[in-house]
Parts: sequence; structure tokens; C-alpha cells
Amino acid sequence: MTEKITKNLALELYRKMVLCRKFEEKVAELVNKNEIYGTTHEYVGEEAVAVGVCSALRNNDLITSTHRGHGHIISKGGDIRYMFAELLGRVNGCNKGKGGSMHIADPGIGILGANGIVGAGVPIAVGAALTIKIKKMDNVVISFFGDGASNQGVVHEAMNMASIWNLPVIFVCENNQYAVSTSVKYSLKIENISERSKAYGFEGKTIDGMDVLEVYNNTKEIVNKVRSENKPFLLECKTYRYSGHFTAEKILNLNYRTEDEINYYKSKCPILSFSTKILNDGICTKKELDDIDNLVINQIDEAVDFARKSKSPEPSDALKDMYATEYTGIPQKGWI
Amino acid sequence: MTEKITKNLALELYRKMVLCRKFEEKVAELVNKNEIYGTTHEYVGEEAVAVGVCSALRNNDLITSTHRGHGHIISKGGDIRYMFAELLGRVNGCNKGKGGSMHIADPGIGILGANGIVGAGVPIAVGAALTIKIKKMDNVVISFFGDGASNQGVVHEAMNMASIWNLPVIFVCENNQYAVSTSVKYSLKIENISERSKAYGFEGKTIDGMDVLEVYNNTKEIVNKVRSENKPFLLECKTYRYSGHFTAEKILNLNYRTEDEINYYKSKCPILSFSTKILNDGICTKKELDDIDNLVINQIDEAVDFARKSKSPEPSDALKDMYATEYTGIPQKGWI
Amino acid sequence: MRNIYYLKAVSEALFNEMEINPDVVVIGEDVRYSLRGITKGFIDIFGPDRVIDTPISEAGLTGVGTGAALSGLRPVLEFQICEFIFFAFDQLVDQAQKLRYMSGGKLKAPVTYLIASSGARGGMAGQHSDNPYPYLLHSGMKTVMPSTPYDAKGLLVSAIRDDDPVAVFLPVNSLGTKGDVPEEQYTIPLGKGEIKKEGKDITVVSTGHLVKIALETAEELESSGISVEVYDPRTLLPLDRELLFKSVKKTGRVIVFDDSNRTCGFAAEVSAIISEECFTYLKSPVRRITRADVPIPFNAQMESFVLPDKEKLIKVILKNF
Amino acid sequence: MRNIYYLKAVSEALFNEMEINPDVVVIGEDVRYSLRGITKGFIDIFGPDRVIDTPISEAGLTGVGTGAALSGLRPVLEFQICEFIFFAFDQLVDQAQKLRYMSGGKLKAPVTYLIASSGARGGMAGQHSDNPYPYLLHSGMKTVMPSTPYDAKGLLVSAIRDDDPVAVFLPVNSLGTKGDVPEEQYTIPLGKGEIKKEGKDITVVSTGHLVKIALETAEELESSGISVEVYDPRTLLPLDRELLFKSVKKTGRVIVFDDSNRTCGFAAEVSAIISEECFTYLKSPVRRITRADVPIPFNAQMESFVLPDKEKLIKVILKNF
Ligand SMILES: Cc1ncc(C[n+]2csc(CCOP(=O)(O)OP(=O)(O)O)c2C)c(N)n1
Ligand SMILES: Cc1ncc(C[n+]2csc(CCOP(=O)(O)OP(=O)(O)O)c2C)c(N)n1
Ligand SMILES: [Mg+2]
Ligand SMILES: [Mg+2]
Repeated sequence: MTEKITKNLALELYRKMVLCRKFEEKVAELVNKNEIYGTTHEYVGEEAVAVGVCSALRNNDLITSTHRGHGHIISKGGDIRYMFAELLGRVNGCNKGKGGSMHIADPGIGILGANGIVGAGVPIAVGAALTIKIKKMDNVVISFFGDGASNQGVVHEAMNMASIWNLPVIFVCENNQYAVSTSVKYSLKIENISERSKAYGFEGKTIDGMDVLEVYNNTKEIVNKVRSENKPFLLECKTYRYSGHFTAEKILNLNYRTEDEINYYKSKCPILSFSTKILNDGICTKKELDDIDNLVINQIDEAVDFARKSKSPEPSDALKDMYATEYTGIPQKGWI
Repeated sequence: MTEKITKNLALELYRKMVLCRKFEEKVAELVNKNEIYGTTHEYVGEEAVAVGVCSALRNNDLITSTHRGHGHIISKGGDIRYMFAELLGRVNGCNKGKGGSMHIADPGIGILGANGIVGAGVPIAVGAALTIKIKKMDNVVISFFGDGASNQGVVHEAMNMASIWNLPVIFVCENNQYAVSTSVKYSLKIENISERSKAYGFEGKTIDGMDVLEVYNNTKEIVNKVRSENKPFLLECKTYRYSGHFTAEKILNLNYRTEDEINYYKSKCPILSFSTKILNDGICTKKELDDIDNLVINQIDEAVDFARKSKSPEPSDALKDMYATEYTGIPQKGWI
Repeated sequence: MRNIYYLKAVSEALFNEMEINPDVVVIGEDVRYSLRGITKGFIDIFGPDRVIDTPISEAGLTGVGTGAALSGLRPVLEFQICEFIFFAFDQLVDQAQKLRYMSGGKLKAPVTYLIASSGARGGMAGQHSDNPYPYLLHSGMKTVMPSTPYDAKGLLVSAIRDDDPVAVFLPVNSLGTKGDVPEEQYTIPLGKGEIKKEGKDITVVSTGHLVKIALETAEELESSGISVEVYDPRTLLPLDRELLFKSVKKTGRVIVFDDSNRTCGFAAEVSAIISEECFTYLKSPVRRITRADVPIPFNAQMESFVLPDKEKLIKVILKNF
Repeated sequence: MRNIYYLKAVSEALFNEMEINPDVVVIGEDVRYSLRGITKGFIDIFGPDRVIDTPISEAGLTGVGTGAALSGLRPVLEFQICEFIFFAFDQLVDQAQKLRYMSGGKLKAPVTYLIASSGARGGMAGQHSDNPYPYLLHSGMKTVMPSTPYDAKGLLVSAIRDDDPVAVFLPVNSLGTKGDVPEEQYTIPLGKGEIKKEGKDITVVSTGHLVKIALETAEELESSGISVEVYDPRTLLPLDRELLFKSVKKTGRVIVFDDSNRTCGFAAEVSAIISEECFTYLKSPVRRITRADVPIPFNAQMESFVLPDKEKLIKVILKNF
């Protein structure tokens, strides 16, 4: 946190982080009440990454997201009303209730989709960067992926292609140190995943992903570099998830992390540390932050309300949206 | 070529290289005469790699090979009579005529199979190394693969697993600088593929793959290291193929390499340079080398003869060998 | 006999095989802490050399399984989610499944793929709800899908002892069901189906968790005077054709009730072989009830709409008379 | 009209689309120097931004194709060998094919997979001889397999212009055949089959290079007084059911003559739907002639043994009377 920031930016970063956090808390609540069907992967603890990265982007910059994607979508400008509607399976959800938590897509604001398959979004991001290059546009693509995903073969392939084709893509590795129960200490023999960029001949950097300003400033710089030099970049953000791998993990009692470890990272909460910092620096007042908190809480309540009031799709809508160019006879129903 | 070598070793390395070369020349001849069905990928020019590596191994060390595998098989001790029989599709071929050029397997001498799919053998090698570790044996596994294969996702995955599990496997990258028509200058942004080992936390090295002694000595050293330290190693051998990607490439007129380039590498022929060297060093006489040449030529003629005289399988043998534990009804024929 | 959970029966089968045979090892994602519950506590008994966590590298770890099998181990690979198969597809259908044949019988790959939960589990949507066994059937891979705890234990043991790659699909909707299972280790041979209920009027070929639904349906229809025979192939490949044909020849009517995609699915194969072998016995066309050919949608009502269920089964059965 | 090679017709279709539409790019292994011959010379006309060589990274490049398609290009991916599909399988069936649906119709992936040569090419053995389209059919992917140069050109154009992923399989045994092909660009709609020869007694549903063999067979059997109708679906999904059913209802006898694996293959699907829809018209069981369910063996005689051919077709036709 070396650079000075404007009040506007500070409040905006704060607001977005709180929005991500409260959103997830509400989601977990609704999952536990079975109001949200299935389960979700919460982003709690990692807010500084999505918010820091996405706040440094333009609207027409693109992202691909992951199974743990709510934070990315919100930070990139997703409307939480349609997100909640999606999570409640409603017809005006972002995906008309077809996708749920892991598939929120919104090309209008540059979201090319989340992904339930670990690592699979990374080459898709590279493909979008290829479009940018071929069409001589000047936006960039961000591909979020986890520490676990870094060992997936397609990620290797995608990074190499991005490098040899000089594509404007930033690979953002959210290293929260675990893939479900598997620690990076087990799955990797290197300290920093960002070192892997050297294997493809481009630059990488590891930063503190609990510090939103560090993430924001680095992203700004890297985006400029990538835009002007047309080279990919691998940015690793070390972070931590406070919840289980997914909402219901607790009941499984997996115990792969110690309470001490979890508490240590909770003490470095990205929201708390940032608010403390901007208060101490006199950038804003306690009241201003409280107002934001209240605003966010209201916004979430309204969004949930909006979602609850939204219509459910017709069951038979399940056979729609499969093909963009339609033909009779497909998709086949399962019975006649 | 710094170290002294014994006469026995020198003659053996020479003999094997000549055997590989003459074998391939005969194979190409037979493919062109349609006596061998299909096409093959010749190893001509790259002999120093297979011979150097495999001569440093024990009989019970294991290898996985590639589509360009004849040299590996021969160097690991494959019997060329059964190899030719296989290439002629005979019942006493190594694979009973079922596999052909790209699938020669012989577990008895540590050959876990060649592979028609680029990169696919690499994790299989790692699995064999896992067996070695779990069963507390002391052999090692060599996985041959090409520069092209290095960009395949499974190779990345396999190397990482070998590293975190401390497995006795040596990844031997035969960098002949092309994957079909695609130059490494295009497909990679790094100078040496061996640098990639760092991405997984183990050692790598790039050596001159046209120099059989350099390959042999390095492999010896690395095998010892891998055996004692239980760590994988990535050995990159820079080499060159003199022929087209496969036997029939010439008629396609792809012209992705210049005549100059090909001639330059031909001038560095691994066989010629090695024989010159051992003659100059007084390790052996011209006559001794000539005798080997003749021996090899005879051996090949006999092997071809053997293969030609071998029986063809019954067409219906095609339905055998599919399952080790058999059940009625499978495999299904295609008609009833 | 004890009444235990399906999941427990699976766990027990694997545990016992690991006890008996030191070559049996389990390899997969999160098997030490046992996210899926099958290998719970195994690490304490068998240690990290035999309970092996992998990074998220499905193609690679499947290749590792093959290499381990070729060289003397008998690995059981746990596939945490069934879509795993897609990343590992080359290693499954083009490597493990083909190596023996291409080597002329010289290589042998005794590996078991334990697909720890297959099918729609409610709200997991398009990428966590598939039932991808037809992809493997098409490659000729031996494939098992036990419908009861008893079958699960006996079939898994057979799969592990089989000298070829065998895929074992555990239907997510069966994991929480209970049934009688002997304490001791036993086997059910691959390729042996079972008539789970005898009937006279119509044969329902049902798989996995749908067997239970077929049985319930059969009971319900008893009162309407329709006698339903429920055939459970248990092993999808090799398929117990004899038992199937016997049933079809008796009833003359067949419905294939299967929860995989329709086009080129398991039901298509069963329909085709019945046509070929029992043509003159058929009183009505072989009918298929399958998934619709769409990814599973998230919304619960849409999800039900595309999945095979009792309502659809009853409707189609009644249509056949 | 010119009489040109199948390969040339394919090349022309692609070339013209690239000329007309700057969003069409070709991506694949060795497409600059054109190992497969389809893109020969393209690099000189369209440059390296539109004729894009990839490293050997099939999963990755397929994902790249998807991403490019989602963001405004219309990529044609050349799959150098058909087993490519296996490495790319997740990106094909779990990504490209599902993304639109899972996004509720928000995403669109207009990408064409040009499987540059599919099937057994003589002596290439177990890993270079597959005909893996049933794997894609099962996922619901639109799939085309043109049997003539004319069909190849028209169908490839439709595939490229289609807004969904479409797989186009070029049978390796058809690439060197010739036929009449108009100079100008034209389309053949997906989902429209063709009766390649009318007949009265039996319908042979044939695909890819087998269409030619079916036609030869039909001619040969004319003298024996058997009138064979040859139906070529051209598009495997969507399938032209109407035309198929019309033919079957006319002849009452069907053989499906298809060069993919038998179990859960294309022939199984065709057999199943004919049973469902034409049951009362059938005079004899629907019969399948397919590959045997083994990898293709290397030896030429064994290779022939497991592949569908004229001899087998004649034998099975005669059996039906
Ligand atoms: C290909 C694939 N393998 C396994 C899974 C199951 N799975 C879902 S999330 C996850 C862990 C991912 O770890 P990481 O990439 O670090 O992301 P994180 O969950 O920590 O955000 C696993 C194994 C999956 N969805 N896809
Ligand atoms: C997965 C896969 N992709 C593509 C091919 C087609 N192909 C066969 S060999 C080859 C080039 C391999 O290059 P490299 O690994 O450098 O080995 P080399 O041929 O140079 O020995 C290609 C693209 C294949 N067999 N398998
Ligand atoms: Mg993680
Ligand atoms: Mg090479």
C-alpha cells in the first residue's frame, strides 16, 4: 500500500468488497435454508483479489471466472438482482435459471462465463484474447483460476499459446493455498506459482492477495503493460478462503486446516485491514463506511426480494436455449 | 566427449547406432515398396539419443516410447526379428501384428509401449515410477517425448506429480526442433525446454543430442542421481531428424526446413562424428567398425527374412487379445 | 446380515481388497481426507503410499493409474466428479482401454475407475450432473453400475480383481440408500444381470438408481393388473444378454429406463440388440425413457423435467397396452 | 460443373468462407504448411492472423476456439487426427457444447471442428483409425459427415455459418474421391438427408465413405432382383428422421451400415428410433453392420475383418429375405 489513493477509489474498493462479502453470507444462509438449490463455493476472505483486479479494468475488458465466481462477477459489475434470481432458479436470473452458481455469464459486461470444471476457463480466456488481437481491439482478458487449477494440463497449454501468440491476457492465480482439502504444500514443489510463467517466456509476479490496494495497483500496471506490449502476464495473489470449500463442507468434518491457521488469516481480513488503513490515513470517516455497509445490506435485501418475486421458468423451458441455430428434432426429449 | 571410454562401450554404442540407422533405412524401403502397411516415423539422425540413454540403463529399467520409437526399442534391447515381423503384420511380431510401428511393447525388457498419441506416454511412465517407489524397487523409468509433446497438458501434469511424489523418472525430451512442420521457434518462447523442470521444482539440463557419449555420460550420472535421491529429472537432448516427419512426407512438399539446415545437421551426423572420434582417439580400428557395419547389415537381412517367412495371423484373430479377463459377448463383432 | 449404506458397502469392499492385496492402492483427488467418504480413515491404516492424493490433473493421474497398473500395481482411481472422465478421456479410451489389444496381449492394465458419484445430485447443474457411461461403453470398456449396497460391494471387488480397466459408476442417488450386506468379502461376477422382480407383462430394463424406482412402479402397477418384470443388468458391459432375452421373450414388451443421454446412449444399444435378437417376440416397440439431450439445468423443476422418473415410466408403460 | 476431389471441395468451401467473412479463421496443427492439404496456400492469402498454427495442445486449442467464438470470431479448428477429440473432450462436450445452454442462451459459440480425416486409413492401427463421432452425438453436438465432394462443400459452408459448435467429419477414404462441384459457394442445410438411390425392397442407412459402397452394392444386387434404397443422412445430428421413416415405411426392411464402434454407436441410435417410430412397418429386424468393438488392428487382413465392407453388407441383405 505504497501509493496514495483518492477517496472515491477507496470507498469504491471498500464498497465492492463489502458487497462481495455480504452477498456470500446471504448466499450461504439461503443455501443452508434450502432456498438455494444445490451448493455454492463461497468467496469469503478472498474479496481483495476480485475487487482489486476488476476495479482496474474497463467495462469492455473480459474475464473468465471459476466455480468460486460470485466475487468476480460482482466486481466486474454484475447486477446482484439477476445473480440472486439465478441462484433462486428464476426465469430472469442471469442465465434464466439454467446455470446456477457456477455458470453465471454476462457478455454485456465482459463476463464470458464461470466454470464448474477446474482450469477449463483458462484456454477460453486465451481464445478471447486471440479475438482481441485479430480484431485489433485494445481491451484485455483476465482469467481467474485457483492454485489447484494451476496443475491442470489445459492451463499449461493455454499459457504457452498466449505467450507465443503475444496475447493480451492476464492469468490471475488466486492462490488460496488449498484445492478442497489439498494444500499447495502437497501439490506443488515450488514456492510461487507465478514462477511458472518463465516456463513459457513471459513475466509473472506474486503479491499479497489480502491487500486490495496492492492488487489494484499491480493490476493497473500490468494491464497497461499487457495492453501496450501485447504479452501475457501471470499474477499470483496469495489469499485464503475463510469458509469451507463449499457451503456444506462443515458437516463432512474434513479438518484439513487448523483453527490457528484460519484465525491467522481472519486476522488479516482484507476488508477490515483496508478500512482500518483508510480510516487511519484519514481518507474517509467511520460514518462513511457505515453508510456503505448499510447501503450494501439494503441492496442485498432488495435483490433477494426481487429474486423471490421473480417468476420460475416453465419446466419445459428446459428444452430451450440449447442451440443458437435451431432445427426440428433436437434436442431430443428423453421419452416419446 | 570429455571422459575416456572403454573399447567395448565405444563399439557397443557404435553398433547400436548403426543398427538403428540401418533398421530405419530398411523400414523406409519396405514402406515405400508397400511391403510395410501404412507409414512409419523414422528415427534417422537422432540415434545418439536413444542409444546414449538406453545404454546407460539396466535391463529392468523401464521406458515409454513414442510414435518415433524404433530407435528406443532397439536401444533398449528389442529383438529386430520380432520388430520386423510386427512391421510386416505377422503373428510372431512383438504385438502379434496388432500394433505395428507405433505400438511396440515388450514388458520383458522394460518397454511399456510406444504411443501414437503425442505426450500420452509421459504420465504412464510416471505411473510406472510410482510402482517402483511403492514396491521399493531400485530401477528407474525413462520417458521419451518430443519438443512438440512438451506443450501437451498431460506432460505438465505428469512432471508435477513426479516431482511432488519424488519419483525415479527421467523425462528425456528429444528436441529435434520440429513437430511435423512446426518449428520450436514458433511453438516455444524459451530457448531450452529443460528450463521447464523448474516450474515443478526439479532439475533439468540441455545437452547435445547428436553426441552419443555426452548423452551416455549424462544419463549415467542422472540415473544415479535419480536412483539415490528419488527425484525426477528433465534431460533435453537437442537433435535433428534427417527424414521427413513420416515416410511419405516428401511427396507432400511441405518445405518447412531449408536444405541448408538439413545439410548442416547431416554434417553433424551422430554416427559419423562418433566413429571419427573413436578412430582418431585410437580406441578402435576402421576394420572393427566395418565389421560391425557388415554384421548389422546381415542381421537386418536375416531379420527381414525371418519376418517374411513368419505366418500371418488369421483375420479373425482380430477379435482376440482385447481383454485379459474374458467374458462371452465381448468384444462385439460388427455384424451378426 | 447388516443393513448398511451403499457408500459404506463400497468403502468396505475397497478396504478389504487393500487389506488382502498390497498391490491395491487408491489414487485420486482428496482421498486422504476423503471428500467423498469412500476412503475415510484409510490413510491411517494404509499410509500415504497407498492412499495417494493427486493434484487436479485428471488426464495425468489417469495415465499414472495406467502406468502403475502396467507395472505391477492394481490401482483404484477415485474420480471425484464424473466429468473428470472428460479431461481424462484420451487416457481412458485411447490408452488404458486400448493398450492391451495394441500390444497383442502383452500388456495388462488392471485398473479400476471408481466414479464416486454419477448423475444429477440436485442443483449442481450442467457440469456436475452427467451420467457419462455411454462414452466408455462405446470404447468397449467394462462398465458396472450397481443399484444396491449388496451389488456395490460384490461388483466392486470383481472390478478390482479383473485384469482389465473397469469403470464403476456409483449413482449419486444410491449412495444414501441402505441394504443388507454380508460382513465378509464376496464377489458378484461381471456380466451377470439380475431379475430384481419377476413379472409377466412387460420388462423394464433399469439401471442404477432407477432400479429402485422401477421396483416401486412395478409394485404400484400390480393393482392395475400389470405385471412388471424388472431387469437390472448391473454390468453395462459385458451385458447379460441371455437373461435379458429370456425376459423379453417372456413378456414381449420392453422399456429401457436409463438416466444417460438419449442419443447413442445405453438405452439405444439395448433397444438395438433386442430388435436384432427378439424381433419376433415383440408385441410392441422397445421404448426408451432417458434423459433429454441437454445439460442438466439448475432450476429444480427444469431438472426434473429432463430426468427419467416414475411418472414418465408409468405413462410409457400404460401406453404399451 | 467441375469434377474435383473431395479434399479440394472442402478446401474451396473454407477458402470462400474466409474470403467472404473476415471473422472466419482457421486454427490447428500444421495448417500453415498444410499437412492435411485443406489449407494449402491459405497462409499466403490470409496471413498468419487467420491461418493459425498451434502447438500440440489439443485441449487448449479447442478451448481457444471456444473463447474466440464467444468473443466474435467464427473459428474453424482443423483436427489433424481424429483422436485429437479425446484430448479435447472436456473442451468439446463439457464446454463448447454446453456453454450456451448453461448461460441460458446468452453465450454463442459458432465454431466448426473440421476432423480432417476420420476412419481407418490402412495400416495406421489402433490410435489413428477411429471414427469417433458417436462420442459427440451422445453429447448433443451437431455432427456432419459428407459422403461426396458436393455434399462436403455445401455442408461445410452450413457448418461454418451455423451459430453453434458443429463437428464435420471427413472420412479419410472419401478424401481422394471425385465428384461434380459447382464453382460458386452454396449451402446444403444441416439435418437434410438424401436418398442417394431409390429402391423398393430394403433401406440401407449408410454414412460417410460407406455410402459409395452401399451404392455399388445396390447396383450389384439389382441383377439378383433385390431393389436397395440407399439413404445417406449426411448430417448425423440433427438426423433427417422424416426422410428415413418414409424410406423405412416403404421398404419395411433396414440395415444400418456405419463405420463406428457398435456399442452405443450411431447404428444403435438409428435402430432404436426406427423401432420406436416404424415398428408396425418392419418386416424383419433392423440390422446393424458396424465396426467390431476393438481398436483397429495393424495387419491388413485383421483390419478388413473388423471393418464394415461390401461383402458383409451383401451377406446381411440376403439374410433379410
Ligand atoms: C476438472 C475438475 N476436477 C475436479 C473438480 C472438483 N473440484 C471442484 S473445485 C476443486 C478445487 C479447486 O481448487 P482451486 O483451483 O485451488 O480453487 P479454489 O476452490 O481453491 O478456489 C475441485 C477439486 C472439478 N470441478 N473439475
Ligand atoms: C495428441 C496428438 N496430436 C497430434 C498428433 C499428430 N502428430 C503425430 S507426431 C506429431 C508431431 C510430434 O512432434 P514431437 O513431439 O516433436 O515429436 P517428433 O515427431 O518430432 O519426434 C503430431 C502433431 C498425434 N499423434 N497426437
Ligand atoms: Mg485453491
Ligand atoms: Mg520434434
